Amino acid sequence: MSAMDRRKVLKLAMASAAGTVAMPFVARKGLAAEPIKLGSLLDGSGALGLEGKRMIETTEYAVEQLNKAGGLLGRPIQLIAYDTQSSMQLYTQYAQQLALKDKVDVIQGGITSASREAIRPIFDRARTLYFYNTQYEGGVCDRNVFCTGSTPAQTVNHIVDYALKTWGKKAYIIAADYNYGHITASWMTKFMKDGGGSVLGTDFFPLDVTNFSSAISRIQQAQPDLVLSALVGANHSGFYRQWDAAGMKSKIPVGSSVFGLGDELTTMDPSTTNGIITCYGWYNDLDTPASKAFVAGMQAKFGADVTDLSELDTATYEGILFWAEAVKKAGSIERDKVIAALESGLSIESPTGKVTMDGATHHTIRNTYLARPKDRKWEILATFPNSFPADTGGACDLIKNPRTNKQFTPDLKG
Amino acid sequence: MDLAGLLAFNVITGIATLVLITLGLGVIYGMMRIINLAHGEFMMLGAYTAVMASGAGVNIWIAMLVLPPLVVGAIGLILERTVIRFLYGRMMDTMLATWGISLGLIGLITTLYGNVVRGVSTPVGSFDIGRYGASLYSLVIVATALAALGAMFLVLRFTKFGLILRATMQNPRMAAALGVQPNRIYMATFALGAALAGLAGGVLAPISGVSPAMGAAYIARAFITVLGGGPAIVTGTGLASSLFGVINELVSFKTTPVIGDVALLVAAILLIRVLPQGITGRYLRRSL
Amino acid sequence: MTSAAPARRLSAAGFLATLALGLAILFGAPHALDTFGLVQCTGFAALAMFGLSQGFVWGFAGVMCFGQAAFLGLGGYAYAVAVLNMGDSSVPVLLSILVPMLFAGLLGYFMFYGRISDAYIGVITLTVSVILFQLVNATSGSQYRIGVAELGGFNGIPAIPALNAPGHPDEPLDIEGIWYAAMGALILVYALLRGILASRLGRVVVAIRENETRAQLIGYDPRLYKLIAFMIAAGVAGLAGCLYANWGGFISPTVFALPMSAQVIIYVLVGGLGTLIGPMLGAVLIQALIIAAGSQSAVDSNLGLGLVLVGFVLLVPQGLVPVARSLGLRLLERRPRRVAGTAQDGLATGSAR
Amino acid sequence: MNAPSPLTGHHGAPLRPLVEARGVTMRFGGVTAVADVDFTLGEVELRCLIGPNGAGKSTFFKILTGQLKPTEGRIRLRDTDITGAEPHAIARLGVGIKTQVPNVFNGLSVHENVFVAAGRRKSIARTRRIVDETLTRLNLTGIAGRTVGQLAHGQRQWVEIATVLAQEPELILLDEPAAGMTHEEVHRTAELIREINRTHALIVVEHDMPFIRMIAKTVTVFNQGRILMEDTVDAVLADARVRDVYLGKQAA
Repeated sequence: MSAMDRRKVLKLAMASAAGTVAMPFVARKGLAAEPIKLGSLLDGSGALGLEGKRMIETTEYAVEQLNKAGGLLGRPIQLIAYDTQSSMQLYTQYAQQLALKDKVDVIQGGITSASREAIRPIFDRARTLYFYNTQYEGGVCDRNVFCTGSTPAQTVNHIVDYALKTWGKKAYIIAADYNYGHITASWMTKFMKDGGGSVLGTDFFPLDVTNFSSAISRIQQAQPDLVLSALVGANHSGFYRQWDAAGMKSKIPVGSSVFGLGDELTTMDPSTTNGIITCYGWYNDLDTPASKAFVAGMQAKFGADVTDLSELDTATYEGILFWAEAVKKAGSIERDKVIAALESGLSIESPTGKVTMDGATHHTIRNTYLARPKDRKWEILATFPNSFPADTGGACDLIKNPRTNKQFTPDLKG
Repeated sequence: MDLAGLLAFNVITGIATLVLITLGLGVIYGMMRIINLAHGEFMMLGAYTAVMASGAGVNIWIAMLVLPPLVVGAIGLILERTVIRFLYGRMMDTMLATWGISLGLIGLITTLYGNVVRGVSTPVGSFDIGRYGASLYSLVIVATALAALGAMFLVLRFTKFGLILRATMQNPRMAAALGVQPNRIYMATFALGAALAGLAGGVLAPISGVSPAMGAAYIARAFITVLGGGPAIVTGTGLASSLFGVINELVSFKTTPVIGDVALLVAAILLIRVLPQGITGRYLRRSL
Repeated sequence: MTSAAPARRLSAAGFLATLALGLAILFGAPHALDTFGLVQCTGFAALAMFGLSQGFVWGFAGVMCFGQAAFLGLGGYAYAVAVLNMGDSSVPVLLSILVPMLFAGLLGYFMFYGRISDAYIGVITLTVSVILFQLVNATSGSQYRIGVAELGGFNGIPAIPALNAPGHPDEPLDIEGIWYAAMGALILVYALLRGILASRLGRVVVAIRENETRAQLIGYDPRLYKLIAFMIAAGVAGLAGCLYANWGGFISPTVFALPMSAQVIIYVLVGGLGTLIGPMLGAVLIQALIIAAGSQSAVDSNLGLGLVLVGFVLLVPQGLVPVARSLGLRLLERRPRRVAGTAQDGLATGSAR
Repeated sequence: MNAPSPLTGHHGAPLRPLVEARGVTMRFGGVTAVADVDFTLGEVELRCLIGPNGAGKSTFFKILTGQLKPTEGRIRLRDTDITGAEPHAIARLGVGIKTQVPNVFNGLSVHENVFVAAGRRKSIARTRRIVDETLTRLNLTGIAGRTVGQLAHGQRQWVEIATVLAQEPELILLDEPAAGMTHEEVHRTAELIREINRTHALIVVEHDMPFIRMIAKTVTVFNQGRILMEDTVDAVLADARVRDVYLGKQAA
């Protein structure tokens, strides 16, 4: 029984909707005009609840900012958000509701790659513009979809380079058993091989597995120099606890493409989290003016305990900003005009610095940073300005052939 | 050689975990013939008690070993008095009612504490078998399982309550004729079963993600082990858990935990097909 | 005339009334509801058929199957994999019926010919559905594919091509078309099951539920009849799985999971054991309850479901439809007596179970 | 001491036995319910079994119908060995039984009970004819529509007898058919049994001595799982040992 599904638990069909969060209209400009509808699909609870809750708050914060600045084209923005509770069934159910019933103008959402792949076809058919704002395994090439999250070519490669330089040549990969885990594991293997290293073994775990004793034994048996982890969700956080409990922290170092995106730093004790190498587009403790302003704004609205923001939140924020800029540039909310504006090489100033939308791949060129937890704070080790999403860029060019609708994955044979 | 040591250690821990998961159900189903589909949720309540108590600063050991059995035992008592009591003898309806209770408990905990996964870290460190690290906490699980099994045996075998309990289960009318209050015994037995489930939940909390829906992962495994074990609670649970525990751990190590679980379930179904009354239905029939 | 006549007349009338109601919904819904409402009702129709399958195997054949979701899942996945490979949806629909029936045949033979008692059948079917769930949930690697279709494990299979009129695969049905297919199939299956129950096979299956020993002693092999009933129900659940896959154009391992099996049992218990209309009404009622409970996030919908189940087991064990039917019967009897004005009032004894 | 089984029927012609049991034994754990019983029944013969409670009569019936598999011994129905066969297979060979505790379809109507019994492998028309004949013969037509679960005990006995007859069996086993019946119904049952015996073989288990006297020709006495004696009804009823067995004193 996978935790995700159990999380959805027994309410298979239409579970709780966060309800239509009618934003307070700013009376200043008498924005009585008919509102522009922005749909949001995020997991407010369940295995992805930790990450999802913050992303929902960021979405509300971003829409509030836009409405304070007078909305778009003189019209207020109405946020229609549904809590999908980490359940695939609810993603499809609410995707149809947003597209067919609420008839929203744009959709921001989807956390796991599985949920993205479930709703992407629905929005293609309903011709509703869709922003996927989560770091993921890369490769999605769909004219109707824009991805603001970082991809392996911008992050995982830096983790692997660091590992090869400082830890050793032999790696053991453990990943979540769904499309994100599998494709990220392939990228990890590719980067290890390119860097002259080797992968001793790869294990995949369904999202509801909580007992990793057999996995830890198998890793120890293989005696790797380092472990690369693409485990996802709260149940898998059990691995890091058990890894520490088995005294392995000091013996074999760990690098992860997902660790730290939720509230791991606050809920786990430092002995478990210290030293795990990660690489994201943004960290809570990045000290640039824009980053500090964003954190302060969120804390003002949602309380001072908001200290575990992550790249998922800034990507969500950027998704809405990019859409707003494109609407302003296109002067309309009509889908094809907005897409044209987005493909014209739009750039925005975001908490993570300057971010540019690459027209061909619909992905973002952004700064990425290498960091590791040190006593519940992120210690930034290196910065990689303007990394290009090479993994998607290599094969996908939506300007030349806009009708492609596919996800490219690394071919390991090469 | 170290690897063999580590594997053996994992197998013993696996068996102990299965004993803990199954014992409470063994009492309720084995003795009272009540198919308690809320067994997983009783464990979940035990885990929540442990997490909440340790969160509130209670000593970790009390929070895990003492509070869960008491709290869940009390809840079991209430549920027996309000729902189960009316359904004795109606096997089908008790199955449905306990499934209803299971859904209700999941809903209640989700409403109260939110559908979020919590955890508590293991209170003890690790030790080495050769060059392999292993968690000391597994020893705690093994110790608790042995203690629970032993206590159950002593209670049933040597105490007056144990004797009355066994007599009432076999022939309630005769027990009543001898002045025993059958429904009081039923109440105590159901609460005892619930308490054991709570204990299992509390002890397993640190090594599993604690969430409202964690119970579902245990229900199929617990049931099939009790059926495989047969009517004798202590011996049956012990034997079945050992057999299935070994299969589960070895297959998990060789392949993946998923295939390990599936192997356990398939082995159990085959065993029931060969021994419809379970292991102690056929062998060791006199044992407890 | 003996008091049996009203019972038989009532059930015949019940059958025609249900058919009429079904046809009315079939043609009325597209005009009465917006697209989203229609999509919602297609889901109801699929789950109502799933309720029918449980109502038949548990209510009529007396087989305590606690893992009916296994067949729903097998049907849905068989359809999804087949249609992705073949394009034309006609054969996949057949497969969505035959694959679960085959699986039920194997599982049924293993259980019924294995001297396994009723309670154990409940636990074994529950365990089998958990096994299927765990296996399908772990097939997200790209190597797990059948032909072109990737099983997708936890991610499920997205973008499943919709049903299409037999023969021209390139014109998939639109939302209204899928509604007509789903509701039409539900009415057909209801009539089919009703026919089976009126046939000799159906009477023997029900007789075996009533008293297996007597059925054996008059020459019927209960194991064989239970197996047949088990397979028929699996086929119906498979077709429901196919419609369920068409409803959202998506299917994921959750269709195999425990919640699905739990809900279908609640449909039948609330609706009424030993009736066909009951499970269908139960399905719509419970789904509506889940939606209502789902739209507010104060109370988790499981709490409601749990209370409904416990409540019905304690207070209304035989379910709504039988209660309504016996009320209907009692009214039927009392009415002529008042008209005829005969003296014996207390002798109105005949009432259907 | 086993009485010699009568090899020639009362009609003088050498009869091929309908039922032949040799050395049938049934052990439940330590208890031996039936011990080394040899039993033979001719075609169209009526045999009564009597004996105190727990003497093994019902267990022997359960072995005959396949509900229990004998620990030792063999049973033949004409030239088929039915030892350990499935109950439904034995039923199909033409063995019908009315069990001690009525086994009827409580949820179905009287008509449906008889219809299910009559309908196996026969055309609808023939089945309806059998049902109507049987209901009239046992004058159950009046309550044909009633649900069997709500009938009085005596009526349910009749429904069960009707079900067995509708099966068109060749050997009919009746386990205490007269139990719970009114005096008038007992007479009707005896009359029915004599009428059936014109064409079918019967084995009847009963305690009601007047009832035995009305129908019996040969009587077999069971005691503690063994056959005590087997003789004509007059000889058996006059025998001192039978009286002692019933009064609880152990036989020689």
